[in-house]
Formats: sequence, structure tokens, C-alpha cells
Amino acid sequence: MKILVKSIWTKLGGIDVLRGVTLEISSTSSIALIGRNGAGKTTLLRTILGILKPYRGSIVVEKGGEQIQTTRMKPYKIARLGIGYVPQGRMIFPDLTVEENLEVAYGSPVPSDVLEWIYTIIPDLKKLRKRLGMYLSGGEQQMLAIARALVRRPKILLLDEPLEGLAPRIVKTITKTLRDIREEGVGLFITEPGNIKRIKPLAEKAYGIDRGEIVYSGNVDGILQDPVARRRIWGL
Amino acid sequence: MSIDYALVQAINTLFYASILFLIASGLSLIYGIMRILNLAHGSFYMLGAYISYTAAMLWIGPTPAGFVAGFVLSLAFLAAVGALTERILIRPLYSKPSELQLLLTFALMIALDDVVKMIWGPEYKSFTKLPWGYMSIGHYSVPIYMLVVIASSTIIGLLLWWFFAKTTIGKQMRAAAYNPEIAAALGMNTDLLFVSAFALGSALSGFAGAMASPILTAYPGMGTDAIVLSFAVIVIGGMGSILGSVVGALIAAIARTVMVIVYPLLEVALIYIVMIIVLLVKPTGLFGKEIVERR
Amino acid sequence: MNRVLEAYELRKYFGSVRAVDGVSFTLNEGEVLGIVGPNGAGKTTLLNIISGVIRPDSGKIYANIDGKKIDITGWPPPRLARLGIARAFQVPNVFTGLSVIDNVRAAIIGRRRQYYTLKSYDGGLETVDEEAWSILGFIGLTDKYALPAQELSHGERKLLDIALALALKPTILLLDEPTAGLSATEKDLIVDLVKRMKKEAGKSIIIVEHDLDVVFQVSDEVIVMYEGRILAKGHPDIIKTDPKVRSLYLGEEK
Amino acid sequence: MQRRIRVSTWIIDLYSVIGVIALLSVLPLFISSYYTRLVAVGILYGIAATGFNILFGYTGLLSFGHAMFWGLGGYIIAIGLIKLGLSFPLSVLLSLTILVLVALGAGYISLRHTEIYFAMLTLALSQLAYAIMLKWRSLTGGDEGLYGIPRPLGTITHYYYLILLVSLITLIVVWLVLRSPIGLAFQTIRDNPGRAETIGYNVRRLRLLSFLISGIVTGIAGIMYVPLEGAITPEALYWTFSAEIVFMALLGGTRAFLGPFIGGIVYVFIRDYAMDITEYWLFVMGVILAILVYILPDGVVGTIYARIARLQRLKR
Amino acid sequence: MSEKNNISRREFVKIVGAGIAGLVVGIGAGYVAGRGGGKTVTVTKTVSPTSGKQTGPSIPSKPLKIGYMYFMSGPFGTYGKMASAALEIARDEINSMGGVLGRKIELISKDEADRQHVIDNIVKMVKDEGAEILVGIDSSGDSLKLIKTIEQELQVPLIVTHAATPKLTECGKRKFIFRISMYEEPIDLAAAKLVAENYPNAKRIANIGPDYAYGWDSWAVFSKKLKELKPDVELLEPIYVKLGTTDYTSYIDKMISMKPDIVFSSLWGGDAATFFKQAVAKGLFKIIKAYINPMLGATDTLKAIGDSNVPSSGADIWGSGRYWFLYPPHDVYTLNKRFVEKYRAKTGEYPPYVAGTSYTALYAIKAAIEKAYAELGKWPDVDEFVKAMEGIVVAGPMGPIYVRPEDHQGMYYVYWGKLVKGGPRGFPFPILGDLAIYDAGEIFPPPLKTLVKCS
Repeated sequence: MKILVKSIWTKLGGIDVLRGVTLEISSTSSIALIGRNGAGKTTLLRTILGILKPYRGSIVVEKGGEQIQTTRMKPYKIARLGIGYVPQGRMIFPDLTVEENLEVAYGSPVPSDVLEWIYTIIPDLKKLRKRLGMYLSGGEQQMLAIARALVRRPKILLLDEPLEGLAPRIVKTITKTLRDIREEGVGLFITEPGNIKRIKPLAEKAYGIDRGEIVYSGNVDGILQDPVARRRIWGL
Repeated sequence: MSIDYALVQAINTLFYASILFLIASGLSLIYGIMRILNLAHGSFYMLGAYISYTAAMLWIGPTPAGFVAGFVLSLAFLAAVGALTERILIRPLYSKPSELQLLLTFALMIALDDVVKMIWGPEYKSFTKLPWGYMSIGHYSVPIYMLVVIASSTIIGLLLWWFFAKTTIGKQMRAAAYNPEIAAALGMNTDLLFVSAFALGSALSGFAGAMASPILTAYPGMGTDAIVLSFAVIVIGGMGSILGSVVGALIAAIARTVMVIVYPLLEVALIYIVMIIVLLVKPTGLFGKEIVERR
Repeated sequence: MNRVLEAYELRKYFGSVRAVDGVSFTLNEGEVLGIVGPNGAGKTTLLNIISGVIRPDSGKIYANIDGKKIDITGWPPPRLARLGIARAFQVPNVFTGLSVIDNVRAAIIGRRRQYYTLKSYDGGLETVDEEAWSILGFIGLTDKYALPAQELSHGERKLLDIALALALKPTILLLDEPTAGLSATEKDLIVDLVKRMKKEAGKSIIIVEHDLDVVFQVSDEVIVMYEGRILAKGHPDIIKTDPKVRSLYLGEEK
Repeated sequence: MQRRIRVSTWIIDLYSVIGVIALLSVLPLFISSYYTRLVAVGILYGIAATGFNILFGYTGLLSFGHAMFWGLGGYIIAIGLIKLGLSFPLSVLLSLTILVLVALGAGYISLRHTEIYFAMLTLALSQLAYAIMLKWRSLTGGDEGLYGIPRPLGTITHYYYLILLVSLITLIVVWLVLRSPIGLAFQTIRDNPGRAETIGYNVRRLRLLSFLISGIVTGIAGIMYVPLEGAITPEALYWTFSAEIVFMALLGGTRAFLGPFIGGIVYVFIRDYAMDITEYWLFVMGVILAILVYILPDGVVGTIYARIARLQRLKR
Repeated sequence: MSEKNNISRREFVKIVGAGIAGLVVGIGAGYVAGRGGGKTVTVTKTVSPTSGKQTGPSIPSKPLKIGYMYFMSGPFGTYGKMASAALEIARDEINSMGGVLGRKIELISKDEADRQHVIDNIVKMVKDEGAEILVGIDSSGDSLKLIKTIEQELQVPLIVTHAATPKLTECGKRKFIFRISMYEEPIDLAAAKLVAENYPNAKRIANIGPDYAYGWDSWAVFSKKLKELKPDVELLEPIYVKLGTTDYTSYIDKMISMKPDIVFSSLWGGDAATFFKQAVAKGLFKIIKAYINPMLGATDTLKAIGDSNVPSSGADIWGSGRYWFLYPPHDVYTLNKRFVEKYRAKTGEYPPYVAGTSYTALYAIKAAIEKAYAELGKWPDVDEFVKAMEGIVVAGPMGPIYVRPEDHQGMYYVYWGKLVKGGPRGFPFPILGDLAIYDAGEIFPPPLKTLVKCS
């Protein structure tokens, strides 16, 4: 499965946040999208998911040899094509328990085999099953957000700054979890504000984004060597 | 005050609270999930009353079967009306300023009063008989019907609790109430959830009308009084909270009965005084959470 | 050189999160101080403390304005504005329903407290208008004066937001991510404006930015924050090559 | 830099006010006394909606209880005239005094919140006022209200001109206030209360001022209405009338100075027409309102203004 | 009771007799003043009826426009519908006889339910739509509100057919306002007599009424008169409720806790029916001796109550009204029979009291105009019409009505009847059984005298 984003322009609150973004996401790779805060990473994910509609350009999902135009599709239909979403700030439903968070995303009580699969990937969640979302720590919330995105067994997972705001130890755990998920044959698309070191173990390819424009596309190490990307993303 | 008297007045109060709870919980859950203050909600209450009248008095007759048919029919019909209202009238306005939603539901409210007059005429529709007989308490008498209403609304309250606590769709509604965009992006059909929530809330109001009318009669304009009382109830209890609706309805009903007994002059005013005090002291209501305005 | 703003050991905790944890700095008159740092480093909290939106748990802030040293710790924004400390916002914080010129007029009238009059705000207060036009000229929005703010582009709204701050005739200007959401070309406009505000208008400026490129271009001194503390402080050229900073931003080995 | 400012929209508004009032002042020469009365009612509705709009359109607060001011203004002048036996000017003075006190009190209470909670508080306060007027029988006549209220100047047409004069003065005073820096301050609060605070406005005090002016203007309309009608009932304070005032304001357009005033007049004529063609006139009103919501959300006058503004911009 | 009624009947005949001198009656109708045969009074036409194509030079050629206003919608909307049906019957009858001096009657109407614009709408009918005479008004409050407008601004005759407050006619003579229908005071006075005579052991008297002048005045008149007739009664704290209240259960239980012997209630329309049903459900009628409601004799209310709610034992339930469709009995008074039949043919219902009085109003107008024409030889102007109305006697379904010149108030008997199931008697709703008839001469206070406070 592939998501083809073709020169999309998206406005948010009257601001052109995406200015002709073109890129490709696939279920067979792990891609990082690197850009500063406000560069348009979240807006891009939300546009792919149909929460925001681009006013120019198109998005096509390629699945089983079929080309599906998703530009004007409802978000839940896009999600059901096999795209999982881990939102920025986790957005765990606070007054639902861990299992209920999974249940609402799945659409019915999660079957035990799916649950087992999730608990093998993220064993820490098992003992938190009955805890309310609002009582989870940041790392636990992140685990849950990933699990919640996995219950529908997506082909591609979109993760919005999953490593941000977590202690280094937790970053390690999450990184391992994500690598396991990748092993399970799920494509990853991970946004990252700029820390090359922590994203490197996760990404096979990188895009650089600044002010709504793609400023780099290539391998992860190359982005630091590219003078334009380097100046525009880091200024260093 | 004798114990008998206290008991019958308690039953009267619970009856009144039951009706208020049913209307207000629907209004509250629609607001809690969708941030829509539906002024036509009281008119749905009125429609429920008329449908129940039609079933029990015109089609089947004032037998227990007729009344039960009225309850079921009004529940189903108002669910459909609610779903259509959300789907056709309100959905195009989600992206518009919330005043327009308020105005639209106001338009619906005044139009529905006349729709009722066109179909059923302007006069009071009064049920000539209550099913299930009467019970004596001292030299007071209580229609069993009132106890049935109290029991039904208690059951509905428990069912609502069960629905939101135990069923997936109920939990999904809570999730969508917290953040509809994330819910949709996770694959929940929020369109369907919103239609269902609106239908459920409207059905509760219709059911309230069906339960109330055999005792309180049905008339055009009954919704206008009901909606403003419901506002008081949900403001007191906390908008979006089912438990809040229970407590708000009880407070409103108790306040009313106490005033009827002690100082009838204040009966109409007291509930608004309570409402003002609650808004000033705890604007989110007794059981409400902070409500974030959503556009 | 006059230190127009001095902050000592500012602290602000949210529960267990140490958003600002013992930060001290000074702002010299007529200079630009850049504050940078990754997400969650505490930049915004620090700016909120300086601009009076948040009260610090401890620490002191002093302002030296008109030759007096005043403890301004915990002053609310309107009071700071009157003293001469104005803020522009990350999300343009303007009056969307008003025209560009009325936005500026409103700020000037607010500063002068000239509102108990029946003269028209719309041309009836001549000195207000004179000042408003000069601000619009400085900021480069003269052509758009009649447009409602909601019809401006995002970049123009950012400019208008700065114009509102300027209308308060501040000694110290606090800029919160002035280039956020702007295109690469619009960003240069802001860089130029910040330079002119420093040089031509003689403002002392604190700028919080994600874009280090912007900060390095305009700042006389840069503070790098991380986890609520100051990780590095110095001239932009020094900061650029500081290994701690590089490690922080790029994840490079220390 | 010293370019000449385009003619201020406020000047256009003033000309519109004078034009509309001039038009209204010759109207009685051509229409029956019934329609004179109807227009008088429309003018007063328009003033009430204009008052409401100071708070809503200019200060950004949706009051759901403005019938309170209309009704109290009306009740107090009725009480002054027939219960206390005061002269007309004295009754007006009494009514205005009490309106000021009520507006200050209600404003103090309801402005503790904004948005939905503000709307709910104003609703509750007006329902409380309704309940008091309903139950304070010795003073208000209870359900039945007060009637037989004498009209100064005798005939409808004479009183019509008094209404017109009062309306002209009221509109011009409102115009003066709204185009003064106070009006600008109100608008900054509507658009962005937080920023208004930082640029030096005392938001709470200005909101209260807006609430006060708004309430008094709507109250003035109520004061003038009661001698016209000769009677007042508690319905004048019921919440549905508050909603009607909102309706009128939106009908005309809340972003145009004269919008609500024209909205009030148009409202009365639509209603009169609807009542003539069908007994189900409320249904007609509901349908019109619904159509308005979808196709004319800026209101009648507001849409015209927007068209003109767009034309002007295209020309430049 | 029949002995006493015979006396009062004779008293009444005297009054009618006095009015008959030189009277013009539009309808030649036989009136039998009694049930089951009594003395027959024939209302003779002293001036030949002016039906037919009679158009003189002074008679306008356009139709005679009569504007009416009743509650056409809202909780009391049936009243207007019923009244307008009766007005249409009268209009058609009169028009088929050639109209009023050849002028056909044309009816126009406005809805009184638009409470905020009652005056506007009345003015509209007169000034804009050209109504020459007005009929109607359900609400007492509205009738009082209109006094100033009618008397000073519009100066057109208003024939009130329903609003029942004494203040309308008894607190000062109105020039242009007449009331053809019974007003509340004689009914309440009769109620006091009824209680005093029939319930000697009753001590504790309770009241529940609507919270406005009608409710307060009814209780004031009834209780004052009862205290006068029977000083040992104890008047309990009266209960007043908002018009349109739907939940009376708490009030009823409060009332039961007060242990009354008699409950007086001036609730009316849908409110009366709602209260009644809840009172049955709450067993109120099991613990009291009698329930007295001056507005219960309304077919719409009775229909809403339904046979199944008439208690088969317990309290006597008494109702009254302005007209009861079974009295005077059809077998002896054909006008009533004919009216009931016509009304049923038109609407499928039995006529309520508002139908009887509004029907009569049109005939009163016709009679007055023809009387004036007979005297003046021209179409009367407003003042002449008023003069002709004063002292006129007109026959309606309820019998002859004498319009007292001093106060413009129509006079006829007061009835009180006991509620019985209608089913066994062939009616689809409960009816008033044994009627007690109180003669107008005996029960009416003198003109411009009332127990109600006028200010």
C-alpha cells in the first residue's frame, strides 16, 4: 500500500501551512518527516487523514493495485483503508480505560487475538488494562496511542512526534516498539522536530520540511549534509 | 405534616423530576457530545406527547396496550425526527457561528408548534383515562401510572448509564465528545455517532412527552415551557452530565413542591434563582466538566 | 550600557514539570536578545512570565525604564504595557473584525486612555491618526489600511500584530515566534522589520523563535534553553558552534 | 503618507439614519392609522434590536434575556402612570432610573461569564424578572398585566412622531457612542478580549458599560411601546420574546449599524403579512428564519452592505 | 328546588315583560319559560320584521363588516373555533333572510392568542379592514385592555360574548361596549346560594383558581356571599396557579391535606379538564362533599374530561356557564333545538356556551339596527346604534336576553347543573344533569354595583 501526496496546499485558520507538498509513503518502508515546529508536519498528517481538506493538489491511496482518491473522503473511511494515526500529544480519551480506548478505535470489544498481538508488541499495557486514560504517564499514554492506532491492523502508521517530550529511557522503549511494529510489516511515517540521532534508528528515508515546503528528500544522514535543508530546518 | 402527606408529595415530586430528567438528559447529552443547544428539544417533547395521544386515544384506546404503544411509537418517531434534523438541518451549520445553530433550532421550535396545530388542532389533548388503577396512601390516592413513570425513567436512567459505560457505541460517543477529529481519524464514523446521539437525545425527549401527557395533557406550546425548564435543570446539574440531569431534575422538582406547599408565590421564580446561584458559584454545574466551545 | 530588563532565578513548575527552572538574563538597551530551544524547553513559559501572563513561583524581574529600576515581577500585561513592555504573539492576536487602521487606532487610544470622548475614532482624533499612519508606514501596511484584518494574509496579520505592540510605544518589545507560519519570503520581511525596529526605532527586543536562522540574523545575544534551564548563552557566532547546542538540535554526539 | 481617508462608513450610517427617519416621518401621510401604528411598533422593535446589538454585534456577548429590559421599561412606566399617578416625563425618568439599576445589577452578575454561560445567566435573570412580574400581583396585575395606560399626545399619529423623535435621538446617541473610541473599544473586546486588555482597555468595565447602554436602549423601546399599546403583560418578558429580539437583529444584520433597526421594522411587516395569509403564521416565521440562516446569515442590511463593500473594493 | 325556581321564573318573566314594551325582536320565536309545561310567553313582534329586500337611500350598499376576535390558537384555541362556527351559522341565516336591512353580513377575524398584539389587531380590523361593529373577546384581561381603545380611539360598538369580568360593565358605564353574555358575578352569587342551601354541614371551603383577575374575583364574590349567607364557614387559604399549569398533583395533595368540605374552582378550558382528571386520579372527590366550578358547563372541557373520569360516588360536581345547550329544553323551545341541530350539522359537535352567546350577538346587532331604523327611518350611526341596543331584548338559543341600559349588560337566568355521565343519555361526553335555575331578577346585582374592587 502506498499514499501518494501530490503537490497539496492546505490552509489552516487562513494560513497557507502546506505549500505544494509532494511525497510518498509506503507500507514497506519507514520514513521520517523532519521539520521544525510549525513547519507543517501535523497539518500534513491531518490532511492525509482527511481531517483537513487541501484546497489544491490531491492524495491517492494505492492499495492492491487500486488507486483510491482520498482527497475528499471522510476521515473514518480513510482510516479504514488501513492507515493508523498516533496524534501529537497522544490525545488519549481521558475518561475511558486503556482497553476502552482500544475498543472505541476498534469499533467493538477487541477480539482476544488482536489484544494478544498488541500485548506482545507492547507488553507494558497489559497490566494497565483497567486504568483510565487520564491517569497514565506520558510514556504509557504514548504506548496506548500506538496500540490504539494498531487495533485495526493498519498497513501504514502515521506517527506525529511520537518521541517528543519523553524521557530518554521511554524514548528507547518506544523506539524498540516501533521497530517491532515495522518488523510486523507495517509502514511507518514518523514526524520529528529535528533530533537526527533519535530518529535515525527508526527511519530508512527522510523528508525535510520547512514553512510548508519539502526541502529535502533522501536518506537520513544526507539531510545534514544538504546545506539548504540544514539552514532551513536547523539554522545551524 | 403527616407521613402520608409527605409520601404523596414525594411521589408527586419524583414524577415531576422523572419527566424533567428525561427531557433534560436528552438535551444535555446532545450538548455534551455535539455542543449544540437544541431549542427545538422541547418541541420534540411536545411531539412525543401528541404521538402518544394519537396511539392511546385515537388508534388503540386508553388501554395499557394503547399507552405502551404510545411510548414505543413516540420513542421511535422522535429518534427518526432527531436523526433527520441533525442530518438535514443542522449538519450544514457545523462550520458556521454557533448563533446560527441556535437560531435554526429556534425556527424549528416555532414552526413545530404550528405543525402540531395543523395536524391535531389547537386544543388541549387530554387522555380520558389512566391505565393500571390507583393506590391509596392514607386518605390520599396515587395513580399507579405515576409510579410506572417514575420506574420507567429510573430504568431509562440506568440504561443510559449502561449505554455510555458499557457499550462500544456509547464509549465512542464519549470519545467523540472529547475530540471528534481524533475519533474520526481513528476510524470512528463520527457522522453516524452524531446522528445517533441526536436521535437518542430527541427520542428521550419524545419519550418524556409520551409519559407526561396522560397526566399533564398535550397542547401546542408545551415545549416552550419545557425547554426553558430543561435549561435550568442542565445548568444546575452540569451540561453534558447524565448524573447532573438526575440531580438537576430532582432539585427543580423538590424546589417546586416545597414552594407549592410553603410559599406558592415563589414557585415560578425559585428555579431561576437556583440556576443563577449555581452559575455564579460553579458555572459548570454541580456535575459538569469544563465545557470547551468548539466550532 | 543600560540594562532595560533584568531577570533573576525565575522558576515556574507545573506539577512535577519544571518548565522554567532558575533562569537569569539581562536585556541591554537597544539590543536584541534571542531565546531558542527545542519544544518544551520552557521558552514560551519564560516569555509568558516576562510578559505577565504567568506569575513565576520565584525569582524577580526588574525593568529600568526612564531611569527608574522597578520590580515588575507578576505585573499583569496591561500594567506592563503602560510601563512600556509590549508583546506580539505567535498566533496573530489582532482584532479580526476591524480594519487595519482601526486596529492600530484602538491600540493608540487604549494607550492614551482617550476613550471618554464623543469624537469619532474614525478620523476625529487627529493626533491618533497621525501616529497610526506613521506606524502603518513603518510596518509597511499603508496600502491595506482599509481592509478588515480577517482579510489580510497571515504574514500581514503578523505585521499588524507587531504594529499593535508598537502602537503602545514600548521600550521593550517581546516577540513570540514572529515568523511562525510564514513562507520563506515573508520570513525575510520580518527579519528586516526586527532589524529596523532595533536600529531606527531604538527598541530593545526579546525574540523567541524556533527558526535559529532568524535568531542568528537579528540577535546581539542568544540564550539556548533546554528543560527549563539555560544551556548556553552568548553571541550568535559562538552559539552556532557550541557542541552542546548542536547535540541538542541535531542529536550529534557531544 | 497623508492620504485622505475614504469616507467613513460611520458617516454613511448617519446619513442612512437621517434618510430612514425622514422617510418614516412622511409615511403617515400615505398610510392608514393602522399601518402608522404598525410602523410605530416596528420602529420600537428596531430600537430594541439596536440596543441588543450594541451588546451582541459590537461587544460580542449574546444576551438571551433582553426582553427583560423591554418588559421592565414597559412595566415601570405603566406603574408610574397608572399606579403612582405620575406624569409622563416623571414616569419615564423613574423607568430609566430603575433600568439603570437593573442593568448594572444584571450586568454585574451576568458578566462574570461570557459565551454560553453568559447567555444562560441572562436567560435566567430575565425569567426571574418574568416570574416577579407575573407574581407581584398588587403592582403588576399578575397574568393579566396592566392596561388602560394613557398615551401622551392623544392620537396615534401624534404619538408616532414622538416615537420617531425619541428613536432619532436614541439612534444618534447610539451612533455617537459607537463611533467614539468607546465603540472602538467595544469592537476590540468583541474580536479579542485578551488583546483588548493588553492594549489598555478595562474589559470588564467596558463590557458593563456596553451592557448598560444596551439595556437602556432596549428599555427605552419598551417604555415607548407601552403607552402606544396601552397595556403590558408578562409575555413581554418571556424568553421567547428575547429570542424574537435576536431574530430581528439577525434579520437586519448585526454587522451593520442600521441592520437591527431595519430588521425590527421588516420583522413586524413579515409577521403582519404572515398573520393575514394564514393562521399558521408562526410556521411561516419559522420557515423564513430557517431560510435566513442558510442563505442570508449576514441579514438583509448586512448583505447589502457587504455587496457595496465588495463593489468598492473591486473599483479600487 | 323546583318550587323556588317557579317563583324566580315568574320574577324573570316580569323583567322580560318590562323590556318587551316596544321591543323589536329579529326572530319571531316562541319561548316556553319552563320545563315540562309552564306559562308560555310569546315574544310578539310589535314592529313587523324588517327582513327582506329593504334598501332605502340612507342604507349603505356595501356589506356590513363585523370583526370578531377570539382565541383561535393556543391552549384556548377551541373557544375561537367554536365561536366562529356559531357566528357563521348566524351570518348565513341572516344573509339568507336578506341580511340586515338588505346589507349582507361579512365576517372578518383576528386571533386573540397573539397576546402582545390584541389592541393592534383590533385597531387593524377597524381602521384597516373596515369593521363597523366588533364581536368577541375571550379573555377578561383583554376585554379590559380594550376599553380605552374602543371608547376613545376607535369609537365602534363592541359586543362582548365571553369575557366575564364584572369590571367590564359594572365599574362605570361604557359607551360603546356591550356584553350579551352572562358575567361571572351572578354565577358566583348563585354558587354561594347553591352551597348554602344544599350543603348545610359544609364548613371548610377551599379554592383553586387561575392566577389573574378572573380567578381572584370569582373567589372574592363567591366567598363573600357565602360568608354572608352562612357565617359559620371557614374559608381556607386560596390557591392560585398560573394559566396553563399542567401539573396540579402537588396542589391537589396540598388541598387534600387542608381537609376541605367544598372545593370552589374557577379553572377553565383545558386547565379545568387537566385539573379535574388529576383530581380524580388523586382522589380529591372522594373526600369532599362538592366541587363547584362556574366554567365547567363547557362542552369542550367536558369532552376533555370524558365519561370515564366522572366519579360514580363521592362529591357532587357542579358546573355552570353562559349557556347550556340542553336548556331551555328542546321540546319546548324550538330555537335552541334548531340551533343545536344546525351547529351539529356544521361542526359535528354539541354547541358550547361560547357558540350560544356569539350566535346571539349577531342577532342582537341585527335587532338593534332594525329597531333604530324603525324609529329613525335611516341606517343608524354609531350613537343611534348604541341607543337602540340599550334595553333591547333579543332571543338566543339560551332564551331572551335583556340588555340593561344602565350598564349595557345582558340579563338572563343563571343555571347550575350536576355532572353526570353522558353515555347513558346518548351523549359522547359528561353532561350537566339536574339543573338549578336562578332567575336573573333575583340573582343579578343592581346595575353598576359589584362586590369586586373596581380600581
